[in-house]
Amino acid sequence: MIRLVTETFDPGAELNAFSAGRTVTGAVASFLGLARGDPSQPAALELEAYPGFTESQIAALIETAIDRFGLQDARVIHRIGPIPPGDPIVLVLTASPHRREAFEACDFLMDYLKSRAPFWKKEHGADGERWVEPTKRDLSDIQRWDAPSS
Amino acid sequence: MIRLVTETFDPGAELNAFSAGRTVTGAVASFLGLARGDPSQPAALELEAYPGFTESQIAALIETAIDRFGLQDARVIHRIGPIPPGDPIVLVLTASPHRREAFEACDFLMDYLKSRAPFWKKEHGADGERWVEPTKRDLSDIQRWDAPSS
Amino acid sequence: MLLFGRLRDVAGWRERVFEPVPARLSALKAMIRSADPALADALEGPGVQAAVDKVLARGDAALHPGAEVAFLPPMSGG
Amino acid sequence: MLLFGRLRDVAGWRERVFEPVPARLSALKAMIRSADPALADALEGPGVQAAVDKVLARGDAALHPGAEVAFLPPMSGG
Repeated sequence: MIRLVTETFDPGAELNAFSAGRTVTGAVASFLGLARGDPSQPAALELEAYPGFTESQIAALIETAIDRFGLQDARVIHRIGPIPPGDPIVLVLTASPHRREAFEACDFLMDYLKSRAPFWKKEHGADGERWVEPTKRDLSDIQRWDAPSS
Repeated sequence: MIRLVTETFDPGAELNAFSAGRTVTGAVASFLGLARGDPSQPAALELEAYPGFTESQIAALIETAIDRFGLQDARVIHRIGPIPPGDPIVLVLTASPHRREAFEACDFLMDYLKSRAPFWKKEHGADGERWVEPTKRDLSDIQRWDAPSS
Repeated sequence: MLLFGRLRDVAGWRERVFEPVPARLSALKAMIRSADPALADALEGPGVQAAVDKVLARGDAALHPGAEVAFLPPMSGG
Repeated sequence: MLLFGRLRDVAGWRERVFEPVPARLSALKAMIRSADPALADALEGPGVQAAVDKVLARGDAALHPGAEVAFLPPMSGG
Protein backbone atom coordinates (compact mmCIF):
# COMPACT_ATOMS: atom_id res chain seq x y z
CA MET A 1 0.00 0.00 0.00
CA ILE A 2 1.25 3.45 -0.89
CA ARG A 3 -0.11 6.74 0.40
CA LEU A 4 0.99 10.24 -0.63
CA VAL A 5 0.17 12.91 1.94
CA THR A 6 0.35 16.70 1.73
CA GLU A 7 0.23 17.25 5.49
CA THR A 8 2.40 15.82 8.24
CA PHE A 9 1.65 12.27 9.39
CA ASP A 10 2.12 10.26 12.57
CA PRO A 11 4.82 7.58 12.07
CA GLY A 12 4.10 5.94 15.42
CA ALA A 13 0.40 5.55 14.67
CA GLU A 14 1.32 4.08 11.26
CA LEU A 15 3.76 1.61 12.86
CA ASN A 16 1.16 0.53 15.40
CA ALA A 17 -1.59 0.14 12.79
CA PHE A 18 0.76 -1.89 10.57
CA SER A 19 1.83 -4.15 13.46
CA ALA A 20 -1.57 -4.71 15.07
CA GLY A 21 -2.85 -8.27 15.30
CA ARG A 22 0.20 -9.85 13.66
CA THR A 23 0.50 -13.16 15.51
CA VAL A 24 2.35 -14.86 12.65
CA THR A 25 4.66 -12.04 11.57
CA GLY A 26 7.56 -11.93 13.96
CA ALA A 27 9.46 -9.11 12.27
CA VAL A 28 8.53 -5.53 11.36
CA ALA A 29 11.29 -3.30 10.02
CA SER A 30 10.79 0.37 9.40
CA PHE A 31 12.62 3.33 8.02
CA LEU A 32 11.63 6.89 8.78
CA GLY A 33 13.19 9.75 6.79
CA LEU A 34 13.09 13.14 8.49
CA ALA A 35 13.58 16.58 6.91
CA ARG A 36 16.94 17.97 7.90
CA GLY A 37 17.27 21.72 8.11
CA ASP A 38 17.39 24.91 10.09
CA PRO A 39 14.45 24.78 12.54
CA SER A 40 13.87 28.52 12.06
CA GLN A 41 13.03 28.03 8.38
CA PRO A 42 9.46 27.28 7.29
CA ALA A 43 10.51 24.53 4.88
CA ALA A 44 13.60 22.35 4.59
CA LEU A 45 12.60 20.98 1.23
CA GLU A 46 9.77 20.62 -1.22
CA LEU A 47 8.77 17.37 -2.90
CA GLU A 48 6.84 17.09 -6.10
CA ALA A 49 5.09 13.95 -7.33
CA TYR A 50 3.25 13.07 -10.53
CA PRO A 51 -0.19 12.18 -9.17
CA GLY A 52 -1.36 8.79 -10.37
CA PHE A 53 1.97 7.86 -11.93
CA THR A 54 3.93 8.13 -8.68
CA GLU A 55 1.50 5.92 -6.79
CA SER A 56 1.34 3.27 -9.52
CA GLN A 57 5.14 3.10 -9.79
CA ILE A 58 5.52 2.68 -6.03
CA ALA A 59 2.66 0.16 -5.85
CA ALA A 60 4.50 -1.94 -8.46
CA LEU A 61 7.73 -1.58 -6.48
CA ILE A 62 5.99 -2.77 -3.30
CA GLU A 63 4.71 -5.85 -5.18
CA THR A 64 8.26 -6.53 -6.37
CA ALA A 65 9.57 -6.31 -2.81
CA ILE A 66 6.82 -8.58 -1.45
CA ASP A 67 7.68 -11.23 -4.06
CA ARG A 68 11.45 -10.86 -3.89
CA PHE A 69 11.73 -11.01 -0.10
CA GLY A 70 8.68 -13.16 0.70
CA LEU A 71 7.08 -10.42 2.77
CA GLN A 72 3.69 -10.67 4.39
CA ASP A 73 3.06 -6.98 3.86
CA ALA A 74 4.70 -3.64 3.07
CA ARG A 75 3.58 -0.04 3.25
CA VAL A 76 4.97 3.30 2.11
CA ILE A 77 3.74 6.68 3.30
CA HIS A 78 5.39 9.61 1.49
CA ARG A 79 4.94 13.30 2.15
CA ILE A 80 4.77 15.72 -0.79
CA GLY A 81 4.78 19.53 -0.97
CA PRO A 82 6.79 21.84 1.31
CA ILE A 83 8.17 20.04 4.39
CA PRO A 84 9.32 21.81 7.57
CA PRO A 85 12.59 20.74 9.28
CA GLY A 86 12.15 17.73 11.57
CA ASP A 87 8.94 16.56 9.87
CA PRO A 88 8.63 12.99 8.55
CA ILE A 89 9.19 12.70 4.78
CA VAL A 90 8.87 8.99 4.23
CA LEU A 91 7.98 5.92 6.25
CA VAL A 92 8.59 2.41 4.89
CA LEU A 93 7.20 -0.58 6.80
CA THR A 94 7.85 -4.25 6.03
CA ALA A 95 6.53 -7.39 7.75
CA SER A 96 7.93 -10.89 7.44
CA PRO A 97 8.40 -14.00 9.54
CA HIS A 98 12.16 -13.41 9.87
CA ARG A 99 14.10 -10.26 10.53
CA ARG A 100 16.65 -10.57 7.71
CA GLU A 101 13.98 -10.36 4.98
CA ALA A 102 12.18 -7.51 6.73
CA PHE A 103 15.42 -5.49 6.96
CA GLU A 104 16.53 -6.20 3.41
CA ALA A 105 13.15 -5.36 1.91
CA CYS A 106 13.01 -2.08 3.83
CA ASP A 107 16.52 -1.20 2.66
CA PHE A 108 15.63 -2.15 -0.94
CA LEU A 109 12.46 -0.05 -0.91
CA MET A 110 14.31 2.99 0.43
CA ASP A 111 17.08 2.67 -2.16
CA TYR A 112 14.47 2.64 -4.92
CA LEU A 113 12.51 5.51 -3.43
CA LYS A 114 15.71 7.56 -3.24
CA SER A 115 16.74 7.15 -6.83
CA ARG A 116 14.01 5.66 -9.00
CA ALA A 117 10.63 6.70 -7.62
CA PRO A 118 8.91 9.63 -9.33
CA PHE A 119 9.65 12.43 -6.89
CA TRP A 120 11.48 15.66 -7.50
CA LYS A 121 13.08 17.30 -4.54
CA LYS A 122 13.98 20.95 -4.07
CA GLU A 123 16.13 21.82 -1.07
CA HIS A 124 15.77 25.18 0.62
CA GLY A 125 19.19 26.20 1.88
CA ALA A 126 20.74 29.38 3.25
CA ASP A 127 21.87 30.20 -0.30
CA GLY A 128 18.52 29.63 -2.01
CA GLU A 129 16.80 26.69 -3.58
CA ARG A 130 18.18 23.83 -5.63
CA TRP A 131 16.82 20.69 -7.23
CA VAL A 132 18.36 17.55 -5.75
CA GLU A 133 19.23 14.56 -7.90
CA PRO A 134 20.39 11.16 -6.63
CA THR A 135 23.88 11.25 -5.12
CA LYS A 136 26.69 8.93 -6.19
CA ARG A 137 26.01 7.02 -3.01
CA ASP A 138 22.31 6.69 -3.88
CA LEU A 139 23.26 5.35 -7.32
CA SER A 140 25.73 2.81 -5.90
CA ASP A 141 23.18 1.80 -3.24
CA ILE A 142 20.56 1.00 -5.83
CA GLN A 143 23.02 -0.97 -7.94
CA ARG A 144 23.44 -3.48 -5.10
CA TRP A 145 19.96 -4.78 -5.96
CA ASP A 146 20.51 -4.92 -9.71
CA ALA A 147 23.43 -7.36 -9.56
CA PRO A 148 22.41 -10.79 -10.86
CA SER A 149 22.10 -13.11 -7.91
CA SER A 150 23.32 -16.15 -9.86
CA MET B 1 19.43 3.75 26.28
CA ILE B 2 18.08 0.35 27.26
CA ARG B 3 14.81 -0.33 29.02
CA LEU B 4 13.50 -3.72 30.18
CA VAL B 5 9.74 -3.81 30.65
CA THR B 6 7.52 -6.44 32.22
CA GLU B 7 4.29 -5.13 30.67
CA THR B 8 3.45 -4.45 27.03
CA PHE B 9 4.74 -1.21 25.52
CA ASP B 10 3.68 1.13 22.71
CA PRO B 11 6.17 0.89 19.79
CA GLY B 12 4.58 3.82 17.96
CA ALA B 13 4.88 6.13 20.96
CA GLU B 14 8.52 5.03 21.36
CA LEU B 15 9.25 5.73 17.68
CA ASN B 16 7.65 9.17 17.90
CA ALA B 17 9.47 10.08 21.12
CA PHE B 18 12.78 8.94 19.62
CA SER B 19 12.22 10.92 16.39
CA ALA B 20 10.86 14.13 17.91
CA GLY B 21 12.80 17.32 17.27
CA ARG B 22 15.48 15.69 15.12
CA THR B 23 16.25 18.40 12.57
CA VAL B 24 19.76 17.10 11.89
CA THR B 25 19.09 13.37 11.88
CA GLY B 26 17.62 12.43 8.54
CA ALA B 27 17.37 8.70 9.13
CA VAL B 28 15.64 6.62 11.81
CA ALA B 29 15.61 2.86 11.34
CA SER B 30 13.66 0.56 13.59
CA PHE B 31 13.06 -3.08 14.15
CA LEU B 32 10.06 -4.43 16.03
CA GLY B 33 9.97 -8.08 17.05
CA LEU B 34 6.50 -9.49 17.71
CA ALA B 35 5.57 -12.66 19.59
CA ARG B 36 4.39 -15.29 17.16
CA GLY B 37 1.90 -17.83 18.38
CA ASP B 38 -1.63 -19.13 18.68
CA PRO B 39 -3.83 -16.13 19.61
CA SER B 40 -5.94 -18.36 21.87
CA GLN B 41 -2.96 -19.06 24.14
CA PRO B 42 -2.16 -16.73 27.06
CA ALA B 43 1.58 -16.67 26.32
CA ALA B 44 3.64 -17.38 23.22
CA LEU B 45 6.91 -17.27 25.08
CA GLU B 46 8.59 -16.25 28.28
CA LEU B 47 11.79 -14.25 28.51
CA GLU B 48 14.11 -14.17 31.46
CA ALA B 49 16.80 -11.55 32.06
CA TYR B 50 19.50 -11.16 34.70
CA PRO B 51 18.55 -7.80 36.21
CA GLY B 52 21.45 -5.37 36.27
CA PHE B 53 23.70 -7.58 34.15
CA THR B 54 21.36 -7.65 31.14
CA GLU B 55 21.00 -3.86 31.08
CA SER B 56 24.73 -3.22 31.45
CA GLN B 57 25.59 -5.66 28.65
CA ILE B 58 23.08 -4.05 26.30
CA ALA B 59 24.13 -0.53 27.28
CA ALA B 60 27.71 -1.46 26.32
CA LEU B 61 26.44 -2.93 23.05
CA ILE B 62 24.57 0.29 22.25
CA GLU B 63 27.76 2.28 22.87
CA THR B 64 29.61 -0.05 20.51
CA ALA B 65 26.96 0.48 17.81
CA ILE B 66 27.01 4.26 18.23
CA ASP B 67 30.80 4.31 17.79
CA ARG B 68 30.96 1.74 15.01
CA PHE B 69 28.23 3.26 12.83
CA GLY B 70 28.58 6.92 13.81
CA LEU B 71 25.03 7.05 15.14
CA GLN B 72 23.47 10.07 16.78
CA ASP B 73 21.42 7.89 19.08
CA ALA B 74 20.13 4.37 19.65
CA ARG B 75 17.52 2.87 21.93
CA VAL B 76 16.45 -0.66 22.88
CA ILE B 77 13.20 -1.55 24.63
CA HIS B 78 12.94 -5.23 25.54
CA ARG B 79 10.04 -7.04 27.11
CA ILE B 80 10.67 -9.71 29.75
CA GLY B 81 8.38 -12.23 31.44
CA PRO B 82 5.46 -14.05 29.76
CA ILE B 83 4.48 -12.49 26.42
CA PRO B 84 1.10 -13.03 24.70
CA PRO B 85 0.97 -13.71 20.93
CA GLY B 86 1.11 -10.54 18.83
CA ASP B 87 2.68 -8.44 21.60
CA PRO B 88 5.91 -6.51 20.99
CA ILE B 89 9.02 -8.27 22.34
CA VAL B 90 11.78 -5.92 21.29
CA LEU B 91 12.09 -2.52 19.63
CA VAL B 92 15.43 -1.24 18.37
CA LEU B 93 15.71 2.38 17.20
CA THR B 94 18.73 3.99 15.53
CA ALA B 95 19.26 7.56 14.33
CA SER B 96 21.93 8.78 11.96
CA PRO B 97 22.41 11.38 9.23
CA HIS B 98 22.31 8.71 6.48
CA ARG B 99 20.07 5.73 6.02
CA ARG B 100 22.77 3.11 5.38
CA GLU B 101 24.32 3.53 8.85
CA ALA B 102 20.91 3.59 10.53
CA PHE B 103 19.90 0.32 8.83
CA GLU B 104 23.20 -1.44 9.47
CA ALA B 105 23.31 -0.43 13.12
CA CYS B 106 19.74 -1.64 13.66
CA ASP B 107 20.56 -4.95 11.97
CA PHE B 108 23.77 -5.30 14.05
CA LEU B 109 21.95 -4.59 17.32
CA MET B 110 19.25 -7.16 16.53
CA ASP B 111 21.79 -9.84 15.62
CA TYR B 112 23.54 -9.29 18.95
CA LEU B 113 20.29 -9.24 20.91
CA LYS B 114 19.29 -12.53 19.29
CA SER B 115 22.41 -14.46 20.14
CA ARG B 116 24.62 -12.66 22.65
CA ALA B 117 22.44 -10.58 24.94
CA PRO B 118 21.62 -12.08 28.35
CA PHE B 119 18.10 -13.31 27.77
CA TRP B 120 16.75 -16.83 28.07
CA LYS B 121 13.68 -17.66 26.08
CA LYS B 122 11.14 -20.38 26.70
CA GLU B 123 8.62 -21.05 23.95
CA HIS B 124 5.14 -22.27 24.80
CA GLY B 125 4.02 -24.59 22.03
CA ALA B 126 1.16 -27.02 21.52
CA ASP B 127 3.47 -29.78 22.81
CA GLY B 128 4.66 -27.98 25.94
CA GLU B 129 7.50 -25.65 26.79
CA ARG B 130 11.07 -25.59 25.57
CA TRP B 131 14.10 -23.38 26.06
CA VAL B 132 15.20 -21.74 22.82
CA GLU B 133 18.86 -21.28 21.97
CA PRO B 134 20.26 -19.29 19.02
CA THR B 135 19.54 -20.96 15.66
CA LYS B 136 22.22 -21.71 13.08
CA ARG B 137 20.94 -18.71 11.19
CA ASP B 138 21.30 -16.50 14.27
CA LEU B 139 24.88 -17.71 14.71
CA SER B 140 25.78 -17.07 11.06
CA ASP B 141 24.06 -13.66 11.19
CA ILE B 142 26.15 -12.56 14.15
CA GLN B 143 29.37 -13.77 12.51
CA ARG B 144 28.90 -11.22 9.71
CA TRP B 145 29.86 -8.51 12.18
CA ASP B 146 32.86 -10.37 13.61
CA ALA B 147 34.73 -10.60 10.30
CA PRO B 148 37.76 -8.31 10.29
CA SER B 149 36.98 -5.34 8.07
CA SER B 150 40.59 -4.94 6.91
CA MET C 1 2.22 18.03 -21.72
CA LEU C 2 3.59 18.08 -18.18
CA LEU C 3 6.99 19.12 -16.89
CA PHE C 4 8.45 18.14 -13.53
CA GLY C 5 11.31 19.22 -11.31
CA ARG C 6 13.96 21.44 -12.85
CA LEU C 7 12.42 21.12 -16.34
CA ARG C 8 9.60 23.33 -15.08
CA ASP C 9 12.10 25.99 -14.04
CA VAL C 10 13.80 25.81 -17.45
CA ALA C 11 10.49 26.20 -19.32
CA GLY C 12 8.79 28.61 -16.95
CA TRP C 13 5.59 26.55 -17.08
CA ARG C 14 4.29 23.26 -15.74
CA GLU C 15 1.47 22.24 -18.07
CA ARG C 16 0.60 23.07 -21.67
CA VAL C 17 -1.85 21.66 -24.21
CA PHE C 18 -0.61 20.96 -27.75
CA GLU C 19 -3.35 20.87 -30.42
CA PRO C 20 -3.25 18.89 -32.57
CA VAL C 21 -1.18 16.26 -30.74
CA PRO C 22 1.87 15.27 -32.86
CA ALA C 23 1.89 11.65 -34.00
CA ARG C 24 5.07 10.67 -32.18
CA LEU C 25 7.23 11.76 -29.25
CA SER C 26 10.00 12.79 -31.68
CA ALA C 27 7.61 15.15 -33.48
CA LEU C 28 6.55 16.70 -30.16
CA LYS C 29 10.21 17.24 -29.26
CA ALA C 30 10.82 18.90 -32.66
CA MET C 31 7.94 21.30 -32.01
CA ILE C 32 9.42 22.10 -28.59
CA ARG C 33 12.85 22.70 -30.14
CA SER C 34 11.51 25.32 -32.52
CA ALA C 35 9.64 27.08 -29.70
CA ASP C 36 12.15 26.76 -26.83
CA PRO C 37 15.63 25.40 -27.65
CA ALA C 38 16.78 25.59 -24.02
CA LEU C 39 13.90 23.37 -22.93
CA ALA C 40 14.55 20.99 -25.84
CA ASP C 41 18.19 20.68 -24.71
CA ALA C 42 17.07 20.03 -21.13
CA LEU C 43 14.73 17.26 -22.34
CA GLU C 44 17.74 15.55 -23.95
CA GLY C 45 19.75 15.83 -20.70
CA PRO C 46 21.04 12.79 -18.81
CA GLY C 47 18.41 10.74 -17.05
CA VAL C 48 15.36 12.54 -18.44
CA GLN C 49 12.55 10.08 -19.16
CA ALA C 50 9.20 10.52 -20.87
CA ALA C 51 5.88 9.01 -19.81
CA VAL C 52 2.85 8.71 -22.09
CA ASP C 53 -0.48 8.33 -20.30
CA LYS C 54 1.40 7.65 -17.06
CA VAL C 55 3.45 4.79 -18.50
CA LEU C 56 7.19 5.20 -19.09
CA ALA C 57 7.86 5.50 -22.81
CA ARG C 58 10.65 3.49 -24.43
CA GLY C 59 12.00 4.92 -27.65
CA ASP C 60 9.91 7.06 -29.97
CA ALA C 61 6.43 6.31 -28.64
CA ALA C 62 3.30 6.96 -30.72
CA LEU C 63 0.91 9.59 -29.36
CA HIS C 64 -2.86 9.51 -29.72
CA PRO C 65 -5.18 12.54 -29.58
CA GLY C 66 -5.55 13.52 -25.93
CA ALA C 67 -2.37 11.69 -24.89
CA GLU C 68 -0.80 12.98 -21.65
CA VAL C 69 2.94 13.36 -22.16
CA ALA C 70 5.17 14.02 -19.16
CA PHE C 71 8.91 14.70 -19.06
CA LEU C 72 10.61 13.46 -15.91
CA PRO C 73 14.09 14.59 -14.87
CA PRO C 74 16.19 12.32 -12.62
CA MET C 75 14.10 11.34 -9.62
CA SER C 76 14.91 11.73 -5.97
CA GLY C 77 12.49 10.82 -3.26
CA GLY C 78 12.77 10.05 0.45
CA MET D 1 24.65 -18.38 43.22
CA LEU D 2 22.12 -17.81 40.44
CA LEU D 3 20.99 -20.12 37.65
CA PHE D 4 19.28 -19.00 34.43
CA GLY D 5 17.31 -20.60 31.61
CA ARG D 6 17.45 -24.35 31.35
CA LEU D 7 20.07 -24.64 34.13
CA ARG D 8 17.32 -23.72 36.58
CA ASP D 9 15.18 -26.58 35.29
CA VAL D 10 18.11 -29.02 35.65
CA ALA D 11 18.81 -27.92 39.24
CA GLY D 12 15.22 -27.34 40.36
CA TRP D 13 16.20 -24.04 41.96
CA ARG D 14 17.10 -20.53 40.89
CA GLU D 15 19.11 -19.04 43.73
CA ARG D 16 21.17 -20.54 46.54
CA VAL D 17 23.63 -19.14 49.09
CA PHE D 18 26.93 -20.97 49.63
CA GLU D 19 28.59 -20.29 52.97
CA PRO D 20 31.51 -19.98 53.15
CA VAL D 21 32.10 -18.87 49.54
CA PRO D 22 34.78 -21.07 47.91
CA ALA D 23 37.97 -19.26 46.92
CA ARG D 24 37.65 -19.89 43.19
CA LEU D 25 35.04 -20.76 40.56
CA SER D 26 36.62 -24.21 40.13
CA ALA D 27 36.13 -24.94 43.85
CA LEU D 28 32.49 -23.86 43.62
CA LYS D 29 31.99 -26.19 40.66
CA ALA D 30 33.58 -29.05 42.60
CA MET D 31 31.14 -28.47 45.46
CA ILE D 32 28.25 -28.51 42.98
CA ARG D 33 29.54 -31.75 41.44
CA SER D 34 29.48 -33.55 44.76
CA ALA D 35 25.95 -32.30 45.48
CA ASP D 36 24.35 -32.51 42.02
CA PRO D 37 26.35 -34.23 39.24
CA ALA D 38 23.65 -33.55 36.63
CA LEU D 39 23.82 -29.81 37.30
CA ALA D 40 27.63 -29.93 37.26
CA ASP D 41 27.50 -31.61 33.84
CA ALA D 42 25.06 -28.96 32.59
CA LEU D 43 27.40 -26.18 33.78
CA GLU D 44 30.15 -27.71 31.59
CA GLY D 45 27.79 -27.81 28.58
CA PRO D 46 28.50 -25.90 25.35
CA GLY D 47 28.09 -22.15 25.57
CA VAL D 48 27.57 -21.94 29.33
CA GLN D 49 29.28 -18.85 30.77
CA ALA D 50 29.80 -17.70 34.35
CA ALA D 51 29.49 -14.17 35.67
CA VAL D 52 30.97 -12.98 38.96
CA ASP D 53 29.37 -9.85 40.41
CA LYS D 54 27.63 -9.25 37.07
CA VAL D 55 30.84 -9.34 35.05
CA LEU D 56 31.56 -12.25 32.70
CA ALA D 57 34.27 -14.45 34.22
CA ARG D 58 37.17 -15.60 32.07
CA GLY D 59 38.90 -18.76 33.27
CA ASP D 60 38.98 -19.78 36.92
CA ALA D 61 37.96 -16.50 38.54
CA ALA D 62 38.68 -15.79 42.21
CA LEU D 63 35.63 -15.36 44.44
CA HIS D 64 35.39 -13.04 47.43
CA PRO D 65 33.02 -13.43 50.41
CA GLY D 66 29.58 -12.26 49.26
CA ALA D 67 30.42 -12.71 45.56
CA GLU D 68 27.38 -13.17 43.29
CA VAL D 69 28.06 -16.03 40.90
CA ALA D 70 25.68 -16.64 37.99
CA PHE D 71 25.71 -19.43 35.43
CA LEU D 72 24.38 -18.41 32.02
CA PRO D 73 23.37 -20.92 29.35
CA PRO D 74 23.44 -19.86 25.67
CA MET D 75 21.49 -16.62 25.33
CA SER D 76 18.60 -15.87 23.03
CA GLY D 77 16.77 -12.56 23.09
CA GLY D 78 14.51 -10.69 20.71
